Amino acid sequence: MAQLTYREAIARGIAQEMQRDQSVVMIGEDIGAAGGVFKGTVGLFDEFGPLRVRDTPISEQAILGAAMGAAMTGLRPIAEIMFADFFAVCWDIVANEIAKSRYMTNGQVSFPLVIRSGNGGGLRFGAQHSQSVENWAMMVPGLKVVVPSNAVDVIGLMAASVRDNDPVIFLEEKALYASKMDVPDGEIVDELGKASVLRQGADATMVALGNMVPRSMAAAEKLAEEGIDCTVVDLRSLVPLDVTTVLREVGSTGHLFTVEENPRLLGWGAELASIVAEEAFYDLDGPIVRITTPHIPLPAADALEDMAIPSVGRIVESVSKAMNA
Amino acid sequence: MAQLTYREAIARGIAQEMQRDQSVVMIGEDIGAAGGVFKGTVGLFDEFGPLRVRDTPISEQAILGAAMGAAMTGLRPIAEIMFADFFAVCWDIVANEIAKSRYMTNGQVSFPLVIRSGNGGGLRFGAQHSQSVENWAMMVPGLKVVVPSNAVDVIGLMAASVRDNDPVIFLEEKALYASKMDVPDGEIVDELGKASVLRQGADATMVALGNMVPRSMAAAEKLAEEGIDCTVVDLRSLVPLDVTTVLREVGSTGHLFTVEENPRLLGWGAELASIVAEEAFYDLDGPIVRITTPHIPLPAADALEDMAIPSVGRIVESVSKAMNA
Amino acid sequence: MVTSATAPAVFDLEARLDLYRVQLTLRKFEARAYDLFLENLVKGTSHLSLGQEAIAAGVAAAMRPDDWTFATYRGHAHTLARGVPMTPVMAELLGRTNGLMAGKGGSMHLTSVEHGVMGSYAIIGAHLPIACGAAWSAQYRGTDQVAVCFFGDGSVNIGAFHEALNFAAIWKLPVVFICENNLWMEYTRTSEVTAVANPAADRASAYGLESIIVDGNDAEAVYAVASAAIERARAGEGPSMIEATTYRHGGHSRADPGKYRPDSEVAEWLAKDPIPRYRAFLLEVGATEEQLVAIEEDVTAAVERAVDEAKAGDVPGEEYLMKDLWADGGSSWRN
Amino acid sequence: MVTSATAPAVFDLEARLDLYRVQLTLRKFEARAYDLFLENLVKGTSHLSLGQEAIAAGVAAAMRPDDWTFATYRGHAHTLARGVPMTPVMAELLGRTNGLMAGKGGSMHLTSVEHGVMGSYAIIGAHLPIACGAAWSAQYRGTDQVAVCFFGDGSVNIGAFHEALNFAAIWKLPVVFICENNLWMEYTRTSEVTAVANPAADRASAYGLESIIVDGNDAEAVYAVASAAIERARAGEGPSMIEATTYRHGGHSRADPGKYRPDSEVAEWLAKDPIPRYRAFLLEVGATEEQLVAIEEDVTAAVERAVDEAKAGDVPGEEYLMKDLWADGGSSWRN
Ligand SMILES: Cc1ncc(C[n+]2csc(CCOP(=O)(O)OP(=O)(O)O)c2C)c(N)n1
Ligand SMILES: Cc1ncc(C[n+]2csc(CCOP(=O)(O)OP(=O)(O)O)c2C)c(N)n1
Ligand SMILES: [Mg+2]
Ligand SMILES: [Mg+2]
Repeated sequence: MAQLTYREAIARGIAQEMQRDQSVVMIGEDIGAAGGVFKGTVGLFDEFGPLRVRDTPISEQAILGAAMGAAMTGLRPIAEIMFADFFAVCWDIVANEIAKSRYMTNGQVSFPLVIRSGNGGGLRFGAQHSQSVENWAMMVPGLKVVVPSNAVDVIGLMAASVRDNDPVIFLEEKALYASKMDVPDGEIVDELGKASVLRQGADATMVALGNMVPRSMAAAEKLAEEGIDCTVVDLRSLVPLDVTTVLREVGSTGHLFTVEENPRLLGWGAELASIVAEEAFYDLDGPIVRITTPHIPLPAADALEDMAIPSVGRIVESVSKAMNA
Repeated sequence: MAQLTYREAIARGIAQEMQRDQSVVMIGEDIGAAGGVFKGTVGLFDEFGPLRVRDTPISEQAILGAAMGAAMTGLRPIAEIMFADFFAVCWDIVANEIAKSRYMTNGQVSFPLVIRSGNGGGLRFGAQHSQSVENWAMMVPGLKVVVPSNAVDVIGLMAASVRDNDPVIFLEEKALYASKMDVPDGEIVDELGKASVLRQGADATMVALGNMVPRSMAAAEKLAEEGIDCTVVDLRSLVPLDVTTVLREVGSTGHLFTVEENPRLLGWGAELASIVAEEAFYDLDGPIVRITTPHIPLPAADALEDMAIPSVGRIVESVSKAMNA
Repeated sequence: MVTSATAPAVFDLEARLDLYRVQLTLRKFEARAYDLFLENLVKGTSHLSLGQEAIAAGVAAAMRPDDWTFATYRGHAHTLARGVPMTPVMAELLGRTNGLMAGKGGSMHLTSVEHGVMGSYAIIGAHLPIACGAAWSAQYRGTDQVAVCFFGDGSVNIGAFHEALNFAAIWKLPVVFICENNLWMEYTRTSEVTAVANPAADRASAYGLESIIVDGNDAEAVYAVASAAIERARAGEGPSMIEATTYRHGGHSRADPGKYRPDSEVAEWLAKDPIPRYRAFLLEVGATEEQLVAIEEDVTAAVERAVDEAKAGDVPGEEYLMKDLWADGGSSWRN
Repeated sequence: MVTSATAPAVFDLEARLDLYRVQLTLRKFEARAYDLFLENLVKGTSHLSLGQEAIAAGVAAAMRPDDWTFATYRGHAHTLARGVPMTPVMAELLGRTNGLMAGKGGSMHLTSVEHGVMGSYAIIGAHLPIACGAAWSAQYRGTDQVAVCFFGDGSVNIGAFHEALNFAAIWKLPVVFICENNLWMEYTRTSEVTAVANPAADRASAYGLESIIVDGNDAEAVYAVASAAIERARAGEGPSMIEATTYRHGGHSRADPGKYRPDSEVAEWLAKDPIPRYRAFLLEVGATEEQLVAIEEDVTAAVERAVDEAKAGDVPGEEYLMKDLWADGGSSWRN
């Protein structure tokens, strides 16, 4: 058992898989000797050498194109897109090529690859380095989407992603890199498509993802003081989506709140709301409420960024208002 | 009054605006003498000349970068991205640059530009030339999103888009290019953010967009024969979104069906469902049902493509099943 | 470097007759496919290589069976030249279950992994970096396979081209890029929108590569430069880019009669048609008229057989729609 | 073409003292900003141009007030050099309402349309095509304005670079591209991932452009090549690309101590620091020690004033959050 940061867990999770399987290789900008701009790959270059941990030019289309071509010819690449915002410069490779080629070829090719990226706000980096793009990826058929909220999940979900034979967009929450937790020794392997119920309550169900998970947990503690007892579900992956757990937990409380960092329109919570409004409509005791960043780009100033992203205070307020309506 | 195709309406709408305003210029691949690959720009090169209707290399980032730079320095460009799927190769310019720069600069710059693109399936072009990407654009704060469903709307909404001082993603439904209707003579100018109620019914409200509008109307006719009387709303633009009309129409029937061509996860109907499930929850008499393309890339074969995209038959079946449940 | 049509003959007569047969197969297959479009049996779009066959045939002849091809939407020729049988290709155009991809990909996405045909890509430029990835895999695994990537002259102005070329060069990847310069994009002449005269060759130096132009209507000349490039790649000496000059006889795609091109230009290039030209050359170097006629009859019959077999395929049902999005064979996004 | 530090002097002493003042302002402003980061008053990230000031200063001196600048995330210097006052820039770094963009953009997105500073862009390569757009607008409207676009050596391998250069060349746009070659990307040496030795200059020919390299630590040499390029652009002769060699004294960004660089390399470049070098040159060409000290004291005082004024600004409230997404001043997505 050791205390690890979320950041350190990235490298540990990758190392675990690279030790096991020679076909796992890494590619990205500054991931080698420098250990990555978020220090997520520290030590891997020393352990696995320059042929397995390769620095690239600033050429995101080449990075992901290379990962795709390698995945279809026997490797299991882990590619890094430094900031999730940069998916926009290589979105064709992600959305049109990697996501579609298995289906188009009637299953002739597979894409066992992982694309890691620093996701989300909170670091005052401004609108082009702070986006939460989990919804960009969820929207495209053919991509799996994983967003861990803690160090243990980072390792287990990384292992599951690397071992998966489909392309996985693995979003690392920048705001959580420094968060710490106790991590068991030995191999950790998790499963994609399983949500975690982190807290069980009688009154309302909050569903959260990534950086919004600890905030939702903190909000649940405060709400408990107000007498509102909440379930908190950590979705962990958007595709596959653990609809079973969500429907069960909403069914048991009758109230759904989604807590989303992405801007409002077509955040993942919209999909969840539509599923629940169709499949669990008669279980609902009140409106579905989505707590999101407003539909704006993220501002740089700390004061403004803090207002934009759902805070513990805003979550408490929204839930409390709706439950007392 | 003349009968015009949807395709011809594009050129007429653009011509109307170019005659009025010298700062309106066009840029795109094969839009000049060739009149566009979908023949949407036929005649404009002859009327306005090579300086106002300019062919480009196959460089979508350059096309939209140029449109952006021109818009911030006094022009009102209309750029074409030939197939909407190709937004993926220039998504950075759309989502990170054009959409965000006004907000980031605290309003110092404006982007009066229109990006037209051939959207959607039905032409058996396969997964990389058939996508409905209205949800890609809706998701990004800072973009307006317009999808006309008939020739008159094409002209009026094109005028409104060109005159708007914000960036508009103007999606032309490929499957509708050949559709015809009577179009009044003279200037036509419409308004963004106003849905049309095309049919008023007592039992259920269908909300549709673009190519799904005529199919929903046809389905409503059939459903009427079964005794289910439907309202059909043509959304016309996703941003701004005419929430008022949707809430009113759902309120009056108690049932919402969305009819979407985009693949299931995070189609625009999800957002609508979440709005209604929050703001009109107590008006609902039953589950919200989304009728969408399954969450798959579009197959090329005609038989498969026809199964994938919501058909009149499938719409009828889904509505009828839910209303009789 | 410009190699001429009189590059050293490395072929014996048998190999030459094979090369003729391949070119003719591409020609007759596509001509027949075009008929089927006109009969509205082939839906959607398609892009023919009529007039450009010498490139696909010459390059394929220079490849090892375990090498990889990455093609564009204009990929019928490149697919067939690697030895993919005609029936599944034709059936794919018809959207039948006996198609290469059971109709799910269509004309623009022909793929046959079994034959090293690693896909046809319909977004300009995308497959250049993907080909780099396959080459990287060969390099890492030490298999000495080579990736060959075809693209058009109009594709040299898209960002992915640039990223891929630099990437291939710095990693010394075993990849050969082949620009089929047919002078035109869709309806616009490439020279009108390209800052250099030779779209690929004049940019090779920007990636530290040699400038190579070849007569793309001469299959043997193409073979010669492609072999040299492939062998360099196989030997670990890195990528090459070849510009092969040619012309498409028809329009850009099914819908296009190609009328924007001056008649004189079309006539000039029809006169350089690689197939009659190679036929004449074969007679010069010892082939008999009978041998050639036999091949021609054979190919015609084979194409007809393929059409019949393709037409006999089933129309895919719903079970095809929802399969093979994921490696588990299914397409479910929920548990 | 390589111009040396001894390019023809086109400056009188007064202009030279101005050029010194500008460079010193950039230097002292950023040094002071760095202190404020250390005090945790500046949040987020920031990228300094310490050591690279001669380029921003030299180019700005060659521009007309109505010309346009397009900068990167490393854009403090380029913004200030155009005459934007220090207070709003510093206040932007502090996230205050008196900031250039009221704190909404931050260090990486400095924009002052009033001064022709048309934005700073934080995604590598994106602003090159955007600068083309401004140049197109000038060309179409016949205003003879010129767009100047700065970028780094590591940015030459991204697709947008390539698309923009070709596009500018074929349309003969009045745009000048300036590559600030400081040898490094973030933590990786550009030469390790670039197929040519001179990242910009060795690719100019791929766009039909002349290869131009200048000593980027010599403001007057930079001025000379930039003037020539800007005048060419203004005269309708099309784009240019200039590679200006320089070095950043510190790390890539706030968080980076820059330790991956060999000490000897850093020392070598510190010895070529453009500012002491220009100071020595000024004394040689007739400036007095008193004149220089007066400027230095002035600049120091001005920077302190700017810091004080910036700190006096308000922290933005919610009314800033929801404004100016749209041209109507609001941010509503619904009616
Ligand atoms: C990114 C992108 N932009 C535009 C297109 C549309 N398009 C398809 S083929 C083509 C012309 C390509 O010309 P070239 O590269 O010379 O190849 P050719 O068709 O002549 O073989 C264009 C513009 C596309 N498929 N992808
Ligand atoms: C598309 C994209 N990829 C990666 C980054 C991250 N990044 C920011 S600056 C930088 C290095 C840029 O190097 P260079 O172009 O030489 O400019 P310099 O920072 O040296 O001025 C990188 C990789 C980015 N901002 N955008
Ligand atoms: Mg061509
Ligand atoms: Mg640099």
